[in-house]
Amino acid sequence: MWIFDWLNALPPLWVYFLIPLAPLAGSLVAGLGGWFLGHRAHWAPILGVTFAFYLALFVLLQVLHGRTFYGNVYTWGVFGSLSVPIGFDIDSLTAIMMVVVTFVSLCVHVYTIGYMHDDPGYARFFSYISLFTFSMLMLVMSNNFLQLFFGWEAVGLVSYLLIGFWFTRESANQGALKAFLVNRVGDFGFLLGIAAIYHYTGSLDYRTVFAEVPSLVGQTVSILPGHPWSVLTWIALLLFIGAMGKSAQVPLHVWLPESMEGPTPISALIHAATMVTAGIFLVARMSPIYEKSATALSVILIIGAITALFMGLVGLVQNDIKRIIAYSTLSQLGYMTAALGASAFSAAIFHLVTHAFFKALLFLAAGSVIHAMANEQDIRKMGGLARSMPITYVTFLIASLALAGIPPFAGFFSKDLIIEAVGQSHLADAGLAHVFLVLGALVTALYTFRMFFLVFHGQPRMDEHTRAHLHESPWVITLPLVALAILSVLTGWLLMKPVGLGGFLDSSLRIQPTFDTVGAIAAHWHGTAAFLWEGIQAWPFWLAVLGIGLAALFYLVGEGLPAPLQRIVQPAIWVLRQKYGFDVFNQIVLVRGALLLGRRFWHWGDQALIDGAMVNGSAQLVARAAASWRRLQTGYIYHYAFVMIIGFVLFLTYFTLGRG
Amino acid sequence: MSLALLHWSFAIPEIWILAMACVLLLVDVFWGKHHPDLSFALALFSVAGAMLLTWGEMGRTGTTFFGQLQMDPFTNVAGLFVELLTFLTLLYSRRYLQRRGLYRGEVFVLLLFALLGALILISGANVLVLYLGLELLALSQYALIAFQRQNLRATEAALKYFILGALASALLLYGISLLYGLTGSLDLARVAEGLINSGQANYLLMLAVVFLVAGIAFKLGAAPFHMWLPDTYQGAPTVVTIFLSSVPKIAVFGLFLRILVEGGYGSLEIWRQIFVALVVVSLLIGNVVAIAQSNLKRMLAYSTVGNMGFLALGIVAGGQNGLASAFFYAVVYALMATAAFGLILYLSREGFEAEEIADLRGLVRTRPWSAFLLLLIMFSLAGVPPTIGFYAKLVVFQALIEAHFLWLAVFGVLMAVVSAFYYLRVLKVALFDPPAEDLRYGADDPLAASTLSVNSLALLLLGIFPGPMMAICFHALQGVL
Amino acid sequence: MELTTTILFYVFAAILLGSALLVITSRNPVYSALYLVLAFFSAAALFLLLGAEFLAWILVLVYVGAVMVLFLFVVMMLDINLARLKEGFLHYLPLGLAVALVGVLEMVAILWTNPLGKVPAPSPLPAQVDNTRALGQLLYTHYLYPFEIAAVILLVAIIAAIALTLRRRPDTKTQNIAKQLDVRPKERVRMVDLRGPRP
Amino acid sequence: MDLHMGLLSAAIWLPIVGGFVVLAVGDRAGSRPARWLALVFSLLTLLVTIPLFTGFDTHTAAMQFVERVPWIPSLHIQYYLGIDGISLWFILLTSFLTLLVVISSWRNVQLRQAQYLAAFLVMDGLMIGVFCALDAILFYVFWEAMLIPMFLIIGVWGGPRRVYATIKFFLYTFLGSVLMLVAFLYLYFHSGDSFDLLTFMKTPLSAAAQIWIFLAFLIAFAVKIPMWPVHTWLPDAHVEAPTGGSVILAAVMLKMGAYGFLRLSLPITPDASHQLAWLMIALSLVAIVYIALIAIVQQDMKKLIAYSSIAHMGFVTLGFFVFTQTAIEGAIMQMLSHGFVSAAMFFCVGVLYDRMHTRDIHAYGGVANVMPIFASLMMLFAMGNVGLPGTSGFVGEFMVVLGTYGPHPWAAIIAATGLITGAAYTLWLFKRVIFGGVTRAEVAALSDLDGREVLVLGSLGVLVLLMGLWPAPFLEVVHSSVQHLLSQVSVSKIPS
Amino acid sequence: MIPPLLGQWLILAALLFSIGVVGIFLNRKNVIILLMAIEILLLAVNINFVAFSRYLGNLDGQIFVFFVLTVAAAEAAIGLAILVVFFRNRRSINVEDIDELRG
Repeated sequence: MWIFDWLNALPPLWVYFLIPLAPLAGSLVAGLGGWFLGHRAHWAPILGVTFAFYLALFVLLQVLHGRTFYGNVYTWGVFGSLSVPIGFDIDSLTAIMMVVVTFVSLCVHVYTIGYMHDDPGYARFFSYISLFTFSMLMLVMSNNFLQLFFGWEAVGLVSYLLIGFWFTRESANQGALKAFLVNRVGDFGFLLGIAAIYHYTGSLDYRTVFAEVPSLVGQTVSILPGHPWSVLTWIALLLFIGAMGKSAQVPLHVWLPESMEGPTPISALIHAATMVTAGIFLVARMSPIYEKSATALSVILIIGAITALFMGLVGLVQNDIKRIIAYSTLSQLGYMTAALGASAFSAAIFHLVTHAFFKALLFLAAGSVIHAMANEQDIRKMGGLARSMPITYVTFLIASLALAGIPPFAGFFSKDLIIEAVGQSHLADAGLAHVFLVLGALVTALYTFRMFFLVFHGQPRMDEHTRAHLHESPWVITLPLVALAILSVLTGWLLMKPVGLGGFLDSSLRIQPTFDTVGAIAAHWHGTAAFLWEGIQAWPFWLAVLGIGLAALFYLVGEGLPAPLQRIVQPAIWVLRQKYGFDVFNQIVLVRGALLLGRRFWHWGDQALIDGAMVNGSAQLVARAAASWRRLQTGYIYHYAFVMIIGFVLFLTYFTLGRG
Repeated sequence: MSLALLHWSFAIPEIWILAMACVLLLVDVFWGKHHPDLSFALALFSVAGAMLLTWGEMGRTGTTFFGQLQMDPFTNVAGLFVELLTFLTLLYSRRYLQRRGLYRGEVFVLLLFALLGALILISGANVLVLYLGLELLALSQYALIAFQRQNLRATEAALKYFILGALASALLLYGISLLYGLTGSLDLARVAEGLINSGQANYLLMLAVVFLVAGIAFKLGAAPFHMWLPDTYQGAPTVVTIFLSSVPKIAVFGLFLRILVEGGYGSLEIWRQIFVALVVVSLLIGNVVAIAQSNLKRMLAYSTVGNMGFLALGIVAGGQNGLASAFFYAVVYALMATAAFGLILYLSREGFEAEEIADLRGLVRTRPWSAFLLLLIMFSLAGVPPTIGFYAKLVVFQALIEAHFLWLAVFGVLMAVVSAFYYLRVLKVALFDPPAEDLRYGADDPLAASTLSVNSLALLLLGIFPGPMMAICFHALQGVL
Repeated sequence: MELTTTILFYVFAAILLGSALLVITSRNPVYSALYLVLAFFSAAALFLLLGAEFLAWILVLVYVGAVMVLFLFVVMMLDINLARLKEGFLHYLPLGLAVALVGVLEMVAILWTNPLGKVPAPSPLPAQVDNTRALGQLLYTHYLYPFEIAAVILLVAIIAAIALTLRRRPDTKTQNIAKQLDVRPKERVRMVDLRGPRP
Repeated sequence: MDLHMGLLSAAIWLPIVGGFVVLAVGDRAGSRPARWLALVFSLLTLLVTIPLFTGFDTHTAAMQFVERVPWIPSLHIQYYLGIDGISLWFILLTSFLTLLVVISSWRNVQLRQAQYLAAFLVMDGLMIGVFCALDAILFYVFWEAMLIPMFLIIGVWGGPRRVYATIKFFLYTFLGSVLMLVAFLYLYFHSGDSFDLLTFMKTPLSAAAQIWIFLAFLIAFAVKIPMWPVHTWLPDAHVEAPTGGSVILAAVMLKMGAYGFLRLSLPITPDASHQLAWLMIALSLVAIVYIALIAIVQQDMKKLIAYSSIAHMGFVTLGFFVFTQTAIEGAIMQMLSHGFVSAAMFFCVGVLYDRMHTRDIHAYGGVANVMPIFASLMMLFAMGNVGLPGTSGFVGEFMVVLGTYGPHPWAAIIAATGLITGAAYTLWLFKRVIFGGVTRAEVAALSDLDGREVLVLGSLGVLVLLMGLWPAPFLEVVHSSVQHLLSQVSVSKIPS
Repeated sequence: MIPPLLGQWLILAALLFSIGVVGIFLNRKNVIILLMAIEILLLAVNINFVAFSRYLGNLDGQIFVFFVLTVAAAEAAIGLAILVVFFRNRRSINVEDIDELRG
């Protein structure tokens, strides 16, 4: 295309280098110059991200033309025989991630102008989200584990900073801390995984590592004596722990709902569209490793399925609009993970892309609602907003439909593909997972439309003042909504074939023929329309419709219905409200346990035993000896003489008896 | 017979001291009352002259007075140090004595006689000479301690020291008598021969050695023969304590060297075992009990006991290096003790002896320079580099390990750590505590001040360049074995 | 002859030990001093048995004559409180005696079993030189140096004893002749102008 | 002659002489002259040490800039200096941090400032001396002499329990080091009457002797590092020390122990090192887990950071005793990074303490509202402490875990929990102090950093980032030396 | 009856010496008696010397005794002087009253 022509003149490395650097520059300008720029602080970040998006598109085109790249920028460090570079691996997977990231980021940047307009941390916010974009790009573009880990942690850091953006709020700080710590648990596994990879392959470079993988098949490691595990399973699981943390899979999911304490734009960008999908990206990127371990795949599959269903269920009982979306995100991430487990990497990436658009849309639309409601987030206090906020209403509806998997919206294609791929899987637990995922479709539709109806339909339940000020959001907010809505409609159609079925991604993935579920589907491929037709006839679709219907029944038509129903299933609701007790468990066992242990170690170990008994104890022993020996010195000459003589006689005795 | 007399020049320092003491006595009788400074100057002159004379004798070896006085490197080096330390004592003493009405010629005469006794001890080649030297030194000391005669503590200290000292002399003397009985001679060279000829150490020799070591240990102040030491150090006028803690240590080391090494090396295995016990007890008692003290002089006295333990470590190590290290330790300790007691003396005035540790409260605010010197002294005593105190311990431990007394070395270093505690406590009071309102230090004697400064700074400078002094001390012990 | 020597040895030895014991156990220091005199006499006798005539006489002259008189002098001079005696003496006695006993037994055992201890006959004395002369010859030649030192020790003792004990009491009346001779008329005679102020 | 001859001596003696000059100038005419003199001397020292880096030959493991003259001939003690890749960074670190300390105490120390600065200058020289001494006694002299200024710094300028803290510090470290002296003396006789460290390294030693020597060294270095269970002096010392004291203590003095392991324990007793590696690894892991848990529950900022230092040093010792190049280099990087990060953290606490005069975490909260620049800088250092990639803290931990995994997977697993606990205590601290609303009037009255503080913290911040983003130049220097070290450790010294 | 062996002389001296020592550490009465006990100690040593001198056949021992006597006299003089000075301060020469310095 003509707008990219001039780029062809640049060395490719420059182009790639510029992609992360552009948002970084924007971030630095906004961050360091924030005090000076004030409300003009958004220009630099937006320019940076726009440029990055533009370049990402260029790279995508290049990749479509088969021009991939693999190379290093500079040497980060050399230890031992290992040289760790900073470099880029540009292929189809990377390219599509780059485009998604930069595009959603751009939308959020624009949206933020309106959303955060009155916030004193305006410049700081822009600095953070640009920094996030930079980090995320570093993550996806990496060609080695170290850089991957760098990006991985950097996005975590920015996530931490943004969740705690309103740092005067206790809950925000708490959420930020929790997010960071839970992610650290994931990183713990990730780091060990990297260490294991380094140990077994002697390298951190993707290509070298992947080339070594076949030679590792059959090797075992005895982490517990007597229980040899396959090295690859071990590595794969360690890495997956990292993915679980970042992509919020059970049981490391607890941080994501609390991350909603951050401003809404970042909920859209980080906690829905991009960062949380890093785990999905990771596993897809590591497909050469995962494909060698059926055990690891099974674990992934079942964890994904559990997350998909059970987190969706929790969404049913939430009343905070953002939390509902957050639980839906968890659930959708579960779908993606399950797809990974079923070796349907392409399906997972496909869902990742569509989800990025419609979930970002959903969040941003929710943000628009919250904005209009003067920061009220409780859906029980909303209602009937459709009239005052038409654009938001429509875009929210589109997003909801996409989420619920109603054709022809984007979510339908990707989700259906996943469910079908899992159905095709021959892994041990694939049957159960399939059931979970299918049921998940019902749940998804139910909570989505419960929220939708409560917010936009029915009687307004907000107070008068708020109601009087209801208004549609300014164009900087609606514009991204519209853009994302268009994509939420179109991407399913457009990407189903190339991405969903893997044609485009094949070069980035390695799939064992025996696990190739998507391949099986592709074998019966009769075009997107046919897929659509089949989808309408299948269970998931009807369950989704049923879900919408139930939601309409409970919250639109018969508003008295839910209450008696709730009484019937009271225990179940209690369990859901408690979120299965993860938080309680963490709080009591892990947090309090650690604090208790720490105090015990401190008071008993350090203070009583080491300091008290050993250090001060020996000092006191000496002091006591000093005090009592001092009394020997009575001042009386005869005692002095006596001591001398005793000493003398002792020597004498020693020699007469000892040597006699 | 008269040929031997020709070498009387070996005794020039001793003769000079004796002559000058008599001159001083006469001068004091005639002009002492109105010109006490004259006596003081004369005393300084005498000691300085003795130092020059000793310096002039450097490198000469031989015997005189029918082999009863010997000149060897040790005689010269130890003599020089003893004279130097006496000189320092004199420099410290002036204002202190003036204030207490003790600024009289007799004090200086007695000091000179004590010095003479020390010199005789160092150079004696005959047990009789050694005994007389020891008594000369001891009697002068008794008198010096009691010289502040209105002071109950001083007289009590003198009395205790006297009685116990006499007991110790008697023990030593008994040992000497047995030694004489065993070898039939009082000359050290012949004693040594006799012991070697008597072959394996027998019980009588063992008995003799126990008596001898007990006497020597008493004079050194090694536990359990140390009981007099804290009381005496505390009670004696500070200027006398300076002398007590410095000169006799070197002189008694000389006594040890002459009797047990030159004379009784055949009994090495016996006295080494006794010294091991002395070391252990001294290190324990000295260093531990010092912790409980609140009186600085008394604490330093206990620290002396501990330090004698360290010194005895070198003796236990034995051999050329061990003895040399013990000698080095004695010299270094004498320098440190001189400085430590010198500081107390410097800060005292009439009616205020500055001898309680609490008297040093906040010294750094009122007297920063003194506090700095105190810092050097205490760290040197604790054996922390870069002060000379560290090297003293270093050489001792080195000799000890060379002689394969590893466990004793480990015990020694642990005790060094214990000792650091009470030295630090002094520093704590002086440096970290707020000054008390009511404290008024004397600290107005420029002579003592400069002496103290030189003395204390020497601890640091010698610590940075310990080579020469170490070489001298090691040279002194050459050829002793 | 030898029999006499032996008998005398035992007799004097017994007196010596007995009087020594009495020295340290007497209640009154004057008695102690006198017992000490007795002990010295017995020791002198023993010295004579060993042929050390000079030392025997010295012992009597110097000790009994001078030192013991000094002791008695001091004992008399100082006001001694005889009331506080033997308090806690018995309490302390057993341990002390036990230690002493152990020491004595060991020493005796060593001395008795030692080969040197069995030397029966003293070597013959040189017949022509008497003890005092022999000692004198040694003292002024070979032992010249110790002799000088001993002189110094005595000097120290003199100086010390005088310096320590001599005190000028303010309440005693003494003449200072030098001061009297040094006197100037001005110090004694004051000229007073008795004429009144001029009118 | 070599142009660089005498550089090391200059680096040692310049600050010491400077210290005494400052002491002599004193406070009588106000502290201004003393302050400027101290600045000039510390700056000069830094300038003197820079040629060490620029003139350093990274391709050899041999000692460079060697100076060697007899010092105490009768004991064969030499004034023998030289550096290799292992010591180079610490010399630079020392001189750099001393400069920062001088700058940072420009106004904050009211009491006897000249003496304060003098103590730091003297300390500077002595610490550099430790890092370049190649004679055992010289090493020991510098090692011990260091205690004196630190004793004074804590004792005179410290907090309310300073006396207890400083005496504890002194005795603890003194106790540790005297046994090292015994080991030196033992080695002296086994190496043919020499105190030359390089000779020690070549001296054959029996297995038992090695074990004993190793243990003697261990006590000395374990106390200094400090390792569990001889660490309890550190929290006390840190809490009571003035800011500069804490900085130097954490950033440089703790490194001495670790440096001792590299310079002495490993090469001199390779067989014992291997034999007792399990012990070292176990102690390191205890430090990482146990100490980190203790750090979490601290209420005193300095105490928390002090405990975190111990936990971080656990990574260092762990790295040494797995005997892989990656781990050892990682440990060195960790030492260096900890030098920056802990120094910065203590400076940060110092900034707060100067304003509020309390270190109690509860007394703060919402500092970010009033001190945004400070908050962002401290965030950077907190992240460094957490070991976030892109900061220096990451490099060492990452390399240590990587290097440990191969030989001891379980150790790596346990060590990696440090990732979680480290984040927990650091960020919880951060949250309670920096974040939140302003609830106290004292906090509301805080003023943000002044220029000097920005200079100090900013320069450290740059280093933290630089090392995190591009550690290659830092690593390059140590390669040859670590390789050489490993080759020494891998060869048995037990005479056959 | 056989003439006294050297050992008998030595044992006599040893016993005398022990009496002196016991006198010092068992005496709680009068300091003067301590001084006398010291004289006993020296006397015991003298007996040793003289006996050795006689049985070894050389006069060095007797010379030594001569000097010991000299020293003992000097000692007695100084000791008594100190005692007098002490008495003037304390108004007592009771051994148990000499306890100002202790600990």
